[in-house]
Amino acid sequence: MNFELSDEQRMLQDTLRRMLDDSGDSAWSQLAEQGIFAALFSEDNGGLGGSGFDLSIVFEELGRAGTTDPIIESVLVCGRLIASLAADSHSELLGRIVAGDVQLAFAHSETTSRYELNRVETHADHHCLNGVKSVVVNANAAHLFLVSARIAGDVADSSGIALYLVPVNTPGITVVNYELTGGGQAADITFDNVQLTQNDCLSTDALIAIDSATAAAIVALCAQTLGAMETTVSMTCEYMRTRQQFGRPLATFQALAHRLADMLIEVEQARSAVILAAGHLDADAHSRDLHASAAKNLLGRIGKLIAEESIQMHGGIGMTDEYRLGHFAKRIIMADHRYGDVDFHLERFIALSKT
Amino acid sequence: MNFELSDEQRMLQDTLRRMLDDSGDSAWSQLAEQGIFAALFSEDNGGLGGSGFDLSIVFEELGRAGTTDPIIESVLVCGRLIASLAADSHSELLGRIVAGDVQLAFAHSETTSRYELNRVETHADHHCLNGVKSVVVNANAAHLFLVSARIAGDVADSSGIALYLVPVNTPGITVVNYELTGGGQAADITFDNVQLTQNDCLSTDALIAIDSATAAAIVALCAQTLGAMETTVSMTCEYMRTRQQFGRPLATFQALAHRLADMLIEVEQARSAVILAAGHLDADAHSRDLHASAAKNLLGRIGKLIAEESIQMHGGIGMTDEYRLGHFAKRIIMADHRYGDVDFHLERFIALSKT
Amino acid sequence: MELNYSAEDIEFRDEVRAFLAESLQSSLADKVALGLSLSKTEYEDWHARLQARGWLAPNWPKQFGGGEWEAVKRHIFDEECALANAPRIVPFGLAMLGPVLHKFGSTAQQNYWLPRILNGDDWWCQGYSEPGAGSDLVALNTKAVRDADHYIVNGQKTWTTLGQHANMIFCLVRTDSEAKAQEGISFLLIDMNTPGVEVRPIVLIDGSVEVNEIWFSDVRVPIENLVGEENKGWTYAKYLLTHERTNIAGVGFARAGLAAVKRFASKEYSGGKPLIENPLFAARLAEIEIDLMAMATTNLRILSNASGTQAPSVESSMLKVKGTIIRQAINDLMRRAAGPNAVPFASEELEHSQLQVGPIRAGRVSMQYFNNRKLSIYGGSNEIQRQIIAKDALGGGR
Amino acid sequence: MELNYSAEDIEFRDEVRAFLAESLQSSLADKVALGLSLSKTEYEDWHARLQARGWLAPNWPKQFGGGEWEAVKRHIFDEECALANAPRIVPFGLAMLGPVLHKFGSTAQQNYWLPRILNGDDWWCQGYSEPGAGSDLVALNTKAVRDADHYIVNGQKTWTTLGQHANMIFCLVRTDSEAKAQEGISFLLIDMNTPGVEVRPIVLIDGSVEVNEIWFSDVRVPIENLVGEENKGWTYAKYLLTHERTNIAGVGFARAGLAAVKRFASKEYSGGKPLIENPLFAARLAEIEIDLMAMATTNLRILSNASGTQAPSVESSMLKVKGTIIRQAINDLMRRAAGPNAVPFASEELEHSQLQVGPIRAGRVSMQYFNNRKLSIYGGSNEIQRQIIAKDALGGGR
Repeated sequence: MNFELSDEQRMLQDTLRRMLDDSGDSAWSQLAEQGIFAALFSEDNGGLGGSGFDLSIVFEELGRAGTTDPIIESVLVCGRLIASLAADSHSELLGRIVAGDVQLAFAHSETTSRYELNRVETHADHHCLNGVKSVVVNANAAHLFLVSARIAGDVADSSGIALYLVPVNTPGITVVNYELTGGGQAADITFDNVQLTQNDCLSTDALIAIDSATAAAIVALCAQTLGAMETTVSMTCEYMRTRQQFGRPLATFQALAHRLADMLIEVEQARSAVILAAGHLDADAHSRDLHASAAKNLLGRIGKLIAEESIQMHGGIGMTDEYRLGHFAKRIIMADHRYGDVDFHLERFIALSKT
Repeated sequence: MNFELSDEQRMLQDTLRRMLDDSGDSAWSQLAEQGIFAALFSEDNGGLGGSGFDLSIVFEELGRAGTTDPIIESVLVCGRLIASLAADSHSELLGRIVAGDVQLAFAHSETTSRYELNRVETHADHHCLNGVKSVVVNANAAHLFLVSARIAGDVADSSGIALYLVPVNTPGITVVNYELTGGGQAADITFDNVQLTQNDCLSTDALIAIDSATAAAIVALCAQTLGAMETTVSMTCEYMRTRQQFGRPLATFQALAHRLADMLIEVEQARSAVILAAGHLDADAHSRDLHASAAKNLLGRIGKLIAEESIQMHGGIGMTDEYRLGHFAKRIIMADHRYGDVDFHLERFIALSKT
Repeated sequence: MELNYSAEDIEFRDEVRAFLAESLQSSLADKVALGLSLSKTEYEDWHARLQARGWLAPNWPKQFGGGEWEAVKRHIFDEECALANAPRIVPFGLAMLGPVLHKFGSTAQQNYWLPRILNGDDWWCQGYSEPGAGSDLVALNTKAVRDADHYIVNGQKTWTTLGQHANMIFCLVRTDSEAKAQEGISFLLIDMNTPGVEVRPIVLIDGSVEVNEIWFSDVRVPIENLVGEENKGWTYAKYLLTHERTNIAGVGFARAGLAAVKRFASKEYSGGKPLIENPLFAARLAEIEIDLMAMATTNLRILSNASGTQAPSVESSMLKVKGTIIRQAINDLMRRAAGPNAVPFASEELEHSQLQVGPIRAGRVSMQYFNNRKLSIYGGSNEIQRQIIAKDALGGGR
Repeated sequence: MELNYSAEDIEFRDEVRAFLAESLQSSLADKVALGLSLSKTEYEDWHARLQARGWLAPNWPKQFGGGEWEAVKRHIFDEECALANAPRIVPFGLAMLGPVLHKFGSTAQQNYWLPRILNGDDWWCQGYSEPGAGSDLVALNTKAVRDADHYIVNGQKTWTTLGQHANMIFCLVRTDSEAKAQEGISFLLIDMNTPGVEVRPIVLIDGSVEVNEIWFSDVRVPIENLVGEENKGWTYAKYLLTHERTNIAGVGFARAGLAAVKRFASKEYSGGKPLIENPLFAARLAEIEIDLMAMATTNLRILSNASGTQAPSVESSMLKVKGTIIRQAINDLMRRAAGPNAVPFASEELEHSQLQVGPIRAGRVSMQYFNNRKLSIYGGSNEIQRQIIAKDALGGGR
């Protein structure tokens, strides 16, 4: 048993922390230039890492710095899907994703699918695509959409979900962009008789690959949220040390100090959950998903505590758009709404615990 | 709208508070002598009150004083069952119950029935009783058992539950007595071919009456728990004012003071829930049960907070048998295990909210 | 005890309902329900409708054009308005300054300012908080120095709600810097069109602009705009703070919010079933509903015991804490209910557009969640309220 | 990073399991699982078995007959013992006094007392707390006055766990009343058979007798029983308190408790289905399980970073708070699981009887729930721990 980072991992962490120290909300080009995306993929897939811990290191730092780039959706999820599904013909595309030269968007979720990965109404008959995808992150910047569509079975069946790789300017596609709470953009995308070919089809049964890529996304998002919580808590400590009320620093108010202690304890709990999920990312699907659900549930619960308490301890200033704290709080809370929330993952954890 | 007690009710409250001030754990004989039990029954049934508020006044005072007499089980529940089920022939018995001259025990729950009133395995064939009843409160002091037995239907059917009135020394009855946590006694009772007659049978379909008597028991138990919480919180305030730690009173430690504030807020919430349940005791069954479940759920949640926080603020002394606080804490927690706990009543509230 | 409304109460409630059905446009109610910002005109128009019905100033004494309603009647009115998603009555003139002028204003001030409030001639805002003061309201640095028949005001106020619409502000200013913290404060009425007054909006994390900073640079205020005595302003301020808390529990808002959650969760599906049937969601909802039932009764108990309009301090502190906890829990439940559709930033532009996209389905639930974090901060933070409650129970303890 | 045990660790774990399977009587394990009191003999016998295997003093230096185990090995041992429901190792001699004597004892003291601890010749108890002191350990009034080659001790100690079995007590006593609170304290070893020592049991609300009051009236203690220097006792006491916290997270106890809840809730029926399938119950259980998974990892992270046996203060404070919250939540869940069968007072007599009644089914779940309220009170209350954590993060703040 060993909780130390390897030398390479420590170097990755240091590099990122220094690099992100003075980046603004966006670090995409810096990350791409420095080849950081390679840490998210195994050597087989043109990367230099790809383990759960590589992911957690990268995304914890992104979260600490408050980066809002959609790296999870565009690089990690789409890259992993292509790596696991596409024939060799697409290895060049994967290389360009890892290099940051091409951007993708994963058009999977729909207005009524909520958090269920298997619920797909958009359908493809003879490669003709019809349907609406919702909250597709990074659609505005993407060159290609990776679109899921049902080719067989009922709306919630596990099998019969195909994946298509679709250039964004293909006729029949309408995109409505909007901003996301906490940063970034997404879109609702309508596919109206979009005619594709066999060549565009990456898979005719993609759910297992989607599950696996989503597990990686959960590890990444949890790590990113952990990073955001670290920043939030350290801002709160700093504020309590300096802010005077009734003639003395907030730090001297015991009721606040004890609540801060609970926050600090919970952040360590969150860190442990991220480590467990990262360490089981390459385990069998059952163990992987059990630990991913545990982490996502716990991070959702702790995130609510940290976001709400940090704002409360700051008072009004914590609610202003000008101050960084509120933006971190928004990202922490919004993370609960992606890839399954507290309740969704508690139920999945219960179901997985039975088997 | 009016939250004032009537003059009679205020007098009842004052009388009880004075009477119980120097009674020990048991006040049965005093209560009987002073005719207090009459407040639990309507004039039709030989009483002088019987409204939900009459009940809540009496049991709040009993709870404040820490009385452990099984008045809910012996007098209130059994008395109400007899009042609602028995023919005129039993009005003399009811009179003796109200006068405190005879004691009963309601032998209804079984080891596997949990909180479900309809789950009865004990059965009576041709008035011959077989089965085991569990945690029958006041069996040790009772002259008569009021026994539920299935005469038709499956184990969890609503209909087919009969009620028998059985002298405790009837052949075939074995009683194993034990103490209850928080005070009082109960027993497991085995009925082995206990032969009864048609005369002993109060009802052949008693569940509606049992539901109704249980609603009254819930109002009473919630009020009693409210009273116990009042005592607990006021002991905690007093302790915080006087107990010195690190050279100053506990009251000056802000972290504790704020937690006390939350306790005080919740006791007011509990009081409101008791008022609502008491005020709807004579409403239609749906409204009665909705408010009873709301109160029982809320009192269970608040009781846990009050019991645990009071002990914590007292420290070690709060855990000693010699000091009164722990006994109140036990009664508050144990109330959650009677007539349905927090989860049982939350589920019932949800079910009732749908209709 | 009698938990039900009297026949008279029910008659009044029906009157209010009838009035709302007739006078409240459904498009306006929809905006309120979605948590969209209302325009100045929309507020003013709603005030005018209430004034025409004689219901704009229920708490004011009759001599000043008010209704002198008892607490339960006021509660019925507030609750019905909230359930119907009526715009809130902007409180600064009606609920805050009004009572101060009734009690401490000169006859001239009463005769001039009070009718203007009822007629909507002035939009008032509140100049209490200052940067750096936070919960410690007494720590104020805005100075007013006497210069013949004027005060010269310099300083800065903040968190001034809807200050962007206001033409008048009532301010706490320091008129004696030598005096102890609570002394040396005066209560001034300042015309915001005076040279030297500058309003700067504060954008909140939900994107809303409802609070402002207000800067005063050598602003000349005529001495007849001093309310009561110089250096006695803290007395008037405390009186006002008590009045600010009359509808502090927010029962009506909570009920309206819970009803919205139920409607939404009946239509939203999770795992092929309505979300409202999901056991974990149903349990969260039921717990809050049970809390709210009790809190509404606590509120009525306290209101029916309170004499007149002044709410007792400890009880209103309890209502403030529990009321905000419940309302924030409802906002939290609503954002959960919306699931992934809570993430899009539902800008007002997007709301007003006719696009049928994710954000429209979920509405502004995340915005409302973040915006209502303010409930436990402003109007005396929940920590301040806990302090008041504990002190009452423990005596002199801090 | 490597989350799994090494091959060596697993081999050791299997050794421990084999030992427990062979040496731990199932009747004894059942008593531990039910939370019944063990007799003095049962503890002594278990100690002897461990000593025979060389596992009684894993943390002690080898020179004194210990194992000098690294933290992870110790954790494996503790966890396996807990999961098997082995009796706990009575800590007073082994985990508390031992380390103090190793570091501060004279050679004579080490040679005499340490082997007696390992051999079970003495049963030690701890004389720290005094009535009125509570969390403020320094506030102690027991006095020791030098009289030639003895100290004369007068005063009272309380909360002395298992003091009824002890023949020796290590005590903090005040040897200089003029000095500041933390100075003037000495660390004395007292033979409880000395005239003037009186032990009075304290009955707790669960009916258990595990703590005691100890009274000293003119008790004569030879000066060779002073550990270290006179008036330096607080230094040794603090050192001891750190060691008291090595297994502070109680992961093994929590895992054993959770397993018991699962077993029970699989057999208990609610509404015709196993309780464990009830969505609300399952949700409560799963949340605690997730908390525990994380806490166990936090524990291992901290242990594997800690050098040697000394736990770092802030981290162990975090483990204390979270560990007790989780264990108390498990006790709470267990009492809920038992439903109405949790109400009977399961006296030890009833447990030992063969009666198949309600109480036997549920065991002593309520007793354990109430008894374990102590977890957040003793060994430095959770409030004291929060103070330590906050101070570390905030600097000088109170």
